[in-house]
Amino acid sequence: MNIVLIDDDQLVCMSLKMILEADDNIQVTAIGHDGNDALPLYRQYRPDVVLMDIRMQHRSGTDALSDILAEFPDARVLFLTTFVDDEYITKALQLGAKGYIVKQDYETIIPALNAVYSGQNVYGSEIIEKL
Amino acid sequence: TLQEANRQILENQNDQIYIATLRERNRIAREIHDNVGHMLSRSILQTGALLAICRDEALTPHLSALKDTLNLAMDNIRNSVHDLRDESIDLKSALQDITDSFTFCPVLLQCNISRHISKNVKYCFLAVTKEALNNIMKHSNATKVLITVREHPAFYQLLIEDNGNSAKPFPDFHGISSDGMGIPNMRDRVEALHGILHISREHGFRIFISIPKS
Amino acid sequence: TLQEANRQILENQNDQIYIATLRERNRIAREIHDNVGHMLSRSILQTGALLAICRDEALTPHLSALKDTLNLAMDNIRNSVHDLRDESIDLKSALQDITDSFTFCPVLLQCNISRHISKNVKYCFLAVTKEALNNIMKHSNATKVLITVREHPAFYQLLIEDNGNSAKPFPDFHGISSDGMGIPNMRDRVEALHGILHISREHGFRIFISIPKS
Ligand SMILES: Nc1ncnc2c1ncn2[C@@H]1O[C@H](COP(=O)(O)OP(=O)(O)OP(=O)(O)O)[C@@H](O)[C@H]1O
Ligand SMILES: Nc1ncnc2c1ncn2[C@@H]1O[C@H](COP(=O)(O)OP(=O)(O)OP(=O)(O)O)[C@@H](O)[C@H]1O
Ligand SMILES: [K+]
Ligand SMILES: [Mg+2]
Ligand SMILES: [Mg+2]
Ligand SMILES: [Mg+2]
Repeated sequence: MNIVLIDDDQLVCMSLKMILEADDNIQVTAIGHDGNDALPLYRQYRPDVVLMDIRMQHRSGTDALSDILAEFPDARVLFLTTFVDDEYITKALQLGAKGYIVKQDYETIIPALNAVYSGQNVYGSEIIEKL
Repeated sequence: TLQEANRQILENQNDQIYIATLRERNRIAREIHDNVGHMLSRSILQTGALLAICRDEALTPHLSALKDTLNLAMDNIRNSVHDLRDESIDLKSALQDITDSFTFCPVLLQCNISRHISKNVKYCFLAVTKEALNNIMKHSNATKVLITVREHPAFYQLLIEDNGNSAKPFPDFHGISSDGMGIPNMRDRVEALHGILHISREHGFRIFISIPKS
Repeated sequence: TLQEANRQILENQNDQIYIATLRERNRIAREIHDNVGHMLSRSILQTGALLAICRDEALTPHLSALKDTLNLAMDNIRNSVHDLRDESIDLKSALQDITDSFTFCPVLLQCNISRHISKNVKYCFLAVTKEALNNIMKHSNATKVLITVREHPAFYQLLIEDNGNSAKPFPDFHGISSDGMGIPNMRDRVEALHGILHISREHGFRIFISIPKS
């Protein structure tokens, strides 16, 4: 599974890459640090899943999601958040994100990526069959 | 009258102190959330990365212990941010506080609403409830009060009814004959939120308010 | 008079909102400091221990990076708690806020006090300064004001002097002839803290207050 990772915190990216690549089936093919990186990286790498932070400096994750979906309506984007009650989560889901993961629960990221890859949605640590 | 205005100011004062407290709470909650929360979640991921690449068996239990500490700190922040948010939006307990301090007669409070009620509706309901209870104390011989807050898909309702049988003449609540400020104020607040207010007096005094969800 | 009382209430209202805000700020500051701060310092120690026993060269830079994050989070908490505390006790900047918004004439503020000044003295000085500036605006033709706050080993002093030359008759500030509430209120506040208030009028209006350190 090819992942594009976008988070404005470099240390978060580095750590996530180490965690994800410990799994034999996952490669992080590109890393971006702002919402503006999302669409160009998507075009270039056509990842299976985009793992993206919601809050970023110049362009937010939710805006970046719209950018991607406008050109690639089938794109699978899974959001990373610091807290569950992040006010942006609702908006992200309305816009067509496949779900979100709380960074603290990084152990659930790999199962979540697998679920999203197979067409399911993920809310926090819950994996939900797509209706 | 001046006396009136004076009393109104004193009542508003409590509201305003409450609002200021909540605003400050929210500001700090956001600050903690953004700064410390971010650092903590980064450090949890860094620990996760270390666990993922660590080949030294002696280190693993220490890394896990560290991870537990960090998760605890994160839960702690999450809870306090959550508590802060809850407190700031918890209409039910704010209403409970008001009714608890009402000693004139028993009040039954029924409040069934989600946490998403807007600040404006909340402050409107609190202000109306306070004035309604003041009025019951001043103008009625009620022996019980029922306060009901309900949420419907498209609106919120507040219903305050007492079992009083006041013999005083029924004023025109559309603002002509009563020189009280209480009910006109209620009406203003409700109308500012595009809601409606009905008052009736069959078996007691009954205030019904409905406010659309925006 | 009622009008008077009304105005007083409105002025107090701002103070009370301010006080409520500060109180809430302090409560949260303490909570963060005690809970999350404790967890963070523990995790910094745990990381230090890991660095000490780690034999795997590949891990060391990651452990250092983790330690840096945790230290950052700790500084962050320390700073925000410190900021919160500072804001809540910073008489000087509260006075600065008041004088900044005074546009009638220039004000020179000199404030030399430690951070340990009690809340009560602080609110007293703030309230007195507000009223004194109101009075200058209302009753004087001053073109400058000097406000001095000093700390002595056993007491705090506040001195507010203007260079006005008002021709109005000098009221008896011991409460007999003036029907104003401003100066009697000042006196009440000061006496409640066992302090003294002197007013004189030589080259301008001059209010001198001294409050013992308890
Ligand atoms: N619970 C009640 N039972 C009986 N009469 C009531 C009740 N609530 C209000 N009223 C009547 O409605 C009138 C208008 O109420 P309103 O709150 O507007 O004015 P007020 O209470 O008389 O004065 P104010 O609220 O300005 O102090 C009251 O004077 C009273 O006659
Ligand atoms: N800076 C000043 N310069 C000249 N006269 C002053 C000054 N401050 C106060 N006074 C005089 O002292 C009197 C009493 O002041 P005080 O603040 O007690 O009452 P007030 O300002 O007249 O009314 P209130 O404060 O209740 O609105 C004033 O009426 C005024 O004559
Ligand atoms: K891999
Ligand atoms: Mg971010
Ligand atoms: Mg009333
Ligand atoms: Mg005055």
